[in-house]
Amino acid sequence: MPDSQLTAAHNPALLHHFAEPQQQRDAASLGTWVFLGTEIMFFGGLFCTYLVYRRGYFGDWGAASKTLDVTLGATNTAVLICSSLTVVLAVWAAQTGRRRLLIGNLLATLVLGTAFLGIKGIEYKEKFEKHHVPGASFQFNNVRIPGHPDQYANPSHAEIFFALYFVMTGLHALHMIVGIGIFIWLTVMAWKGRFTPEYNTPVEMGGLYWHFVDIIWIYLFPLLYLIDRHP
Amino acid sequence: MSAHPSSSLKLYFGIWITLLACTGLTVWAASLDLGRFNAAVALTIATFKAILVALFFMHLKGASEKLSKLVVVASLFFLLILLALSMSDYATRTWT
Amino acid sequence: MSMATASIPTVERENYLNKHYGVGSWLFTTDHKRIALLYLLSITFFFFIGGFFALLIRLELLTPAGDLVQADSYNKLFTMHGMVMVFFFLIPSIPAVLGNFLVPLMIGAKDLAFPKINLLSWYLYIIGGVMMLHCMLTGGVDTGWTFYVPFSTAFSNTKVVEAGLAIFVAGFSSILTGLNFVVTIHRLRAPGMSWSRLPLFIWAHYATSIIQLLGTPVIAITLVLVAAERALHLGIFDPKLGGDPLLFQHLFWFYSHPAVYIMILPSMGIISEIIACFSRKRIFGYSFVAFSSIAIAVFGFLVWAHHMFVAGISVYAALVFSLLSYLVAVPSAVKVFNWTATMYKGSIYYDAPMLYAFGFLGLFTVGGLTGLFLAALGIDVHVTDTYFVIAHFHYIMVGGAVMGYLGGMHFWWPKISGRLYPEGWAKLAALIVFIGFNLTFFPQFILGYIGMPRRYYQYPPEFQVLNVLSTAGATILGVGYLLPMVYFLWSMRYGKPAPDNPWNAAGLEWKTASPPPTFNFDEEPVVTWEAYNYDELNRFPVKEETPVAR
Amino acid sequence: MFDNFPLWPQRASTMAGNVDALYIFLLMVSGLMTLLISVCVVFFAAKFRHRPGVQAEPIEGSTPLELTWSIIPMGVFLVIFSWGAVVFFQERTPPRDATEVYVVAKQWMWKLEHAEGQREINELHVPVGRDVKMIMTSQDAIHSFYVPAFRIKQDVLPGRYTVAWFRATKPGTYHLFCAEYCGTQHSGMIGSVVVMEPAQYEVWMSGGSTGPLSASGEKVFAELGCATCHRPDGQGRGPNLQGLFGKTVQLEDGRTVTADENYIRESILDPGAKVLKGFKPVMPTFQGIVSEEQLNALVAYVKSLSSTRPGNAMAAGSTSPPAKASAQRSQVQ
Ligand code: HEA
Ligand code: HEA
Ligand code: HEC
Ligand code: CUA
Ligand SMILES: [Cu+2]
Repeated sequence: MPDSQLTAAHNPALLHHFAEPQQQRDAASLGTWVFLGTEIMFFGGLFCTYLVYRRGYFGDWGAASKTLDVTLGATNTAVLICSSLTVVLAVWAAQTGRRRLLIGNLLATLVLGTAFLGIKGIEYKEKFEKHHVPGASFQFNNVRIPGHPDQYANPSHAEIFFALYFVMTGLHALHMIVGIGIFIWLTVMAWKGRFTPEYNTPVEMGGLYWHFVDIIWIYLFPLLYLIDRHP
Repeated sequence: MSAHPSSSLKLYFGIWITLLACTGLTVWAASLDLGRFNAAVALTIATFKAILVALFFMHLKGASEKLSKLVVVASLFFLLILLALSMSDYATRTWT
Repeated sequence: MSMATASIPTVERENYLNKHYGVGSWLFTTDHKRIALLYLLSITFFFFIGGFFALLIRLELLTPAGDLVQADSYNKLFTMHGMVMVFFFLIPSIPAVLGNFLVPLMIGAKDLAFPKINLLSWYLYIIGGVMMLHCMLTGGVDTGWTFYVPFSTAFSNTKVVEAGLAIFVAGFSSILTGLNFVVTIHRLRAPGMSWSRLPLFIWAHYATSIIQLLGTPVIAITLVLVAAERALHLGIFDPKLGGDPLLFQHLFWFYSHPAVYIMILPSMGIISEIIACFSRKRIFGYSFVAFSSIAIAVFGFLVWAHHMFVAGISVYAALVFSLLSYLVAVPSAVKVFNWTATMYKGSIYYDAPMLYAFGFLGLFTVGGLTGLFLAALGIDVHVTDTYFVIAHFHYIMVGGAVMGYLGGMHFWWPKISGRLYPEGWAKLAALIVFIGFNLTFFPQFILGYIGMPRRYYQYPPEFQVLNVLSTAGATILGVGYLLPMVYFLWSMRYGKPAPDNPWNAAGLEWKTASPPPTFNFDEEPVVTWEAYNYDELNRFPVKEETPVAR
Repeated sequence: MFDNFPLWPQRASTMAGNVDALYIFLLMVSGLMTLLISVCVVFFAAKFRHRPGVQAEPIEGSTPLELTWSIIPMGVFLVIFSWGAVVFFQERTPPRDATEVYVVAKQWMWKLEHAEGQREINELHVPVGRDVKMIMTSQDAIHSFYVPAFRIKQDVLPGRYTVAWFRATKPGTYHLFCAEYCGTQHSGMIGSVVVMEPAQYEVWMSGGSTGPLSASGEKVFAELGCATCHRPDGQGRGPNLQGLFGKTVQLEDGRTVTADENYIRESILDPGAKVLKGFKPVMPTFQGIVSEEQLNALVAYVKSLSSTRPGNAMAAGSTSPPAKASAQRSQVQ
């Protein structure tokens, strides 16, 4: 990369086209936020789809939602919240130059992220076993609509719910996997001692991304699991 | 945005506890029959949690630049356009 | 006005073109100017592919019977013509080529904020493009560029998934370009380059980036849903399950209407630069022109369902979207009037870029005004999905956006290549394009109003005369487009070396060498003047050492 | 002279004039604007062309001017919008007593069935001067029913009904196009609308009918066992369907809906979606059991049960044909 050679004068991380480190940090921060903005719209298309059908097929969706395991869902929410804490601690550690604390928290985040995916995997497996995966083998007969004990959910509408369930949680999981990739890289960098109180933008930006994915889940959880829970 | 005072540690743990509590709260609230308010309650709690994460964990609160806030607000605004104008069709249709 | 010979030192200065040699120095470059050239090559390639499809379409339509190609092939032709032209030519064209090249130069930056992401976005474009080519070569796709479900998910037996994913990937290229521009414009302006001093080209690109950033993700996810539905039978839009095909259309147009402003806004930016320069005046009502760009970008998100008036949306929604469509036309009107007013009491030169700008003014106006026809509910019912719509958008996209693009290419060619193009040929080409264009697309307005539906490969005989005219025009137009390609290539070798500021134009990009050095400016510029300070430039016209092109 | 080179579409419905009027208005407005702008451009370009020694005059801009040319166009736009909306409302509001034609679109043909029972493919015969309402649905992809001479177009969707209407004013044969891209033979999915003098039309009408559509609907109604639950005396498990069509009905969940064609269709295919107040959701779904044609017949039959609608009463073969139709009939006899 001939053109973007680091001008290794005073700060090895300062790229040539920035005048000063602050400008570079601000650019990275703005870039990350703007990227998260596009992510909002990316999931926004799904939220719009969700809204349209939930409005149209509330009862059927309530029935379908009720088959999801709310304990696993809530556990996963808690797992993600904990990971958000470890992430923010990691950022704090990086900013205050505590290398071991940084590495510890990055590793904890990785563990929690993996745990989330594991639990998600269990849920997916259950869906396969119950034939709740949209497609030819989909079955959702004789499931009663919550609050209307004499009425059965329309399997077709429930199928749309599960389709959206898989797309939404699947895309979220994909974001988690990407996040884990980022955090592995951050851990390696932290291990090598690359981050200092002066230079820790990658940790901060990785953290922003992770929190964002967390926020998406904070919405997915009630939207998917808690549509019509009450007895 | 260099060294934070260690008081921010306390803040982080406080937010963390609140978030966990809210998760419990939303599960519990879902078990009540609030009619059409179930959705409203669930979304309000979710939004509250999201705001906590954004303000404190993502440091939107103390952000040196207003710009990050503007980006978030703008994105949400356009999301709102998507939802609201789509609904202007669905809510006024005579079918489904 | 003929170009005067420029006295130029025989030893070439070091610049971004000759600093490094070899394929690797291009494929791994992070220099925005080189990436712009990579884009230039690739989008030109796709333009001619798309143009080739267009010629086949026009040839088929020469006669009423479907004789040249099969029905299925014709359907693939217009589909791939639309997809290639929209996603692989026009959307990246101006932002990724001229924007990439000029945004840092115009604001006095050394590069875009994220040079590696800039390169990545070119690679994404290429990956998407290769997928699209592969899709076309191995069977193609026949859904129309609009991918309407349930045809695309359940009935088409062509490569819908691959085409969708190709556009998905190219979409991310577009998002990353927009992201780079936004951050660059916010963070890397040279000292003194305040927002009110930004060239209108920059404002236009800023507005474009907003759309790219907030619209493109929605089409991306929508195409994912279509692909998933087709491949995995998810059934999200499937009417058999109670899914709503109109939901797809809502999501599709939520992006694709604003996307038409991705295509026109950068072109409007170019026109602002050209008209100011060749009228030797500050643009009339700078701030109105600047803010109208932002207004178009924002209001552009409010009108999408005007593509769905007869699709089955509710009458009330139709009313709302019709009304909002008129709202977005106001800032466009403001721009047209301001450009015209800029010429008033100017000192107007008729160089090739200005000829293209004249063309733009006329054709965009006609295209935009016919947009008003379409936004009028009562008329749209009759003319939607007819050639009237085809004519409307070609007037804007070809007559407007492509004209602007060509104008910009001529205007900045000396800066990009360091060479002057042959002015006489350029004027001739502009004339041919203008004539060919109108001959091709004007008859289509009439065709549309008398009722010829679009996407027809055979048609009732009474439509033939107008179709013949249109086909004739398309061949002329094709020549008009081939010409610049030939003389641009020619000029790279034989063209006269360009001075730094051949037009005596305002703007930071003209203050550095032609072609610019790798880091754009030998010393960091400090801006102490307002944008379009032509009255100052006119007072000290042309220095001896830097003769003007004309 | 313009047979092979028409510049204006034929005008054969009451709607055509309205659309053309607005179109001409728009042509004038935009012609004027184009003229204004091109005259300005050409005039400025000529008058202010560069002359040695003459310099451009620096002009900043002018807020009053900007406001003028934002507000005046906005006003013009509002006029266009309102006019367009009025025409659109006419296009979208079928008269109450229109004759009904059920349209089923499929790749790549139009199947049309008159309420009186005549079936046609890719051809629609209608008399001059009568309101005709088309109730349309698709068996596969989206199609669009387009008759340029009538200036009407409406997409035809799978899974629901859409509606279009016209009143023909001039006898003749007019193009019927499919205007929404629907696959290979999209451009072959064409047909014609034959507009006839009422007398001729009656002659045409008298042949080839298998009985009114609602009568075949009645048969289906009996065959599928609908009648066991929906009994005219209201004693069945389901509601009495007499007089249902067009009424506002109360649903179990508190909503109210108007019982239009789409409602009846949905009630048959997805009875659970909108449960009538006071009833148990016991009605089985007939999705996959009834064909589109049977469904249309059922809908026509249920509609015919509401006596407030003369058009349908006639379709059902009842004793009160609409005045217009009987007048035409007596001409023939
Ligand atoms: C660059 C591309 C571009 C641009 C800028 C526009 C701009 C506009 N478009 Fe266009 N449009 C397309 C590309 C574009 N469009 C495409 C590709 C399609 C078809 C897609 C498909 O189906 O395949 C389409 C289709 C389309 C439709 C749907 C047609 C249909 O399928 O039924 C409509 C309907 O409202 C519409 C309206 C408008 C309007 C109101 C504007 C306005 O923004 C125009 C504003 C400009 C002006 C109005 C001119 C300047 C103004 C003046 C000179 C003021 C003076 C005027 C008066 C006082 C009257 N367009
Ligand atoms: C940026 C967008 C863009 C551009 C530039 C163009 C350019 C042209 N388009 Fe475009 N067109 C669309 C976007 C565009 N189009 C879209 C979105 C659709 C809708 C698709 C759909 O319905 O899904 C469409 C549909 C469309 C149709 C309607 C098809 C139908 O509905 O059945 C027609 C018909 O005339 C047409 C014609 C043309 C012509 C003649 C050009 C000319 O301007 C092209 C001129 C260029 C050339 C002629 C190239 C010259 C090159 C050579 C001569 C070299 C030969 C090539 C090789 C050796 C490789 N286009
Ligand atoms: C097992 C009994 C049963 C059968 C068989 C049955 N229905 Fe129903 N139908 C009901 C009940 C109960 C309701 C009211 C509850 C509801 O809306 O689901 C109903 C509602 C309806 C409605 C809406 C009525 C209103 O007033 O809103 C229509 C229309 C209808 N049925 C038509 C049919 C047709 C056509 C058939 C045959 C193809 C049929 N039904 C067969 C029991 C039945
Ligand atoms: Cu049916 Cu096109
Ligand atoms: Cu549009």
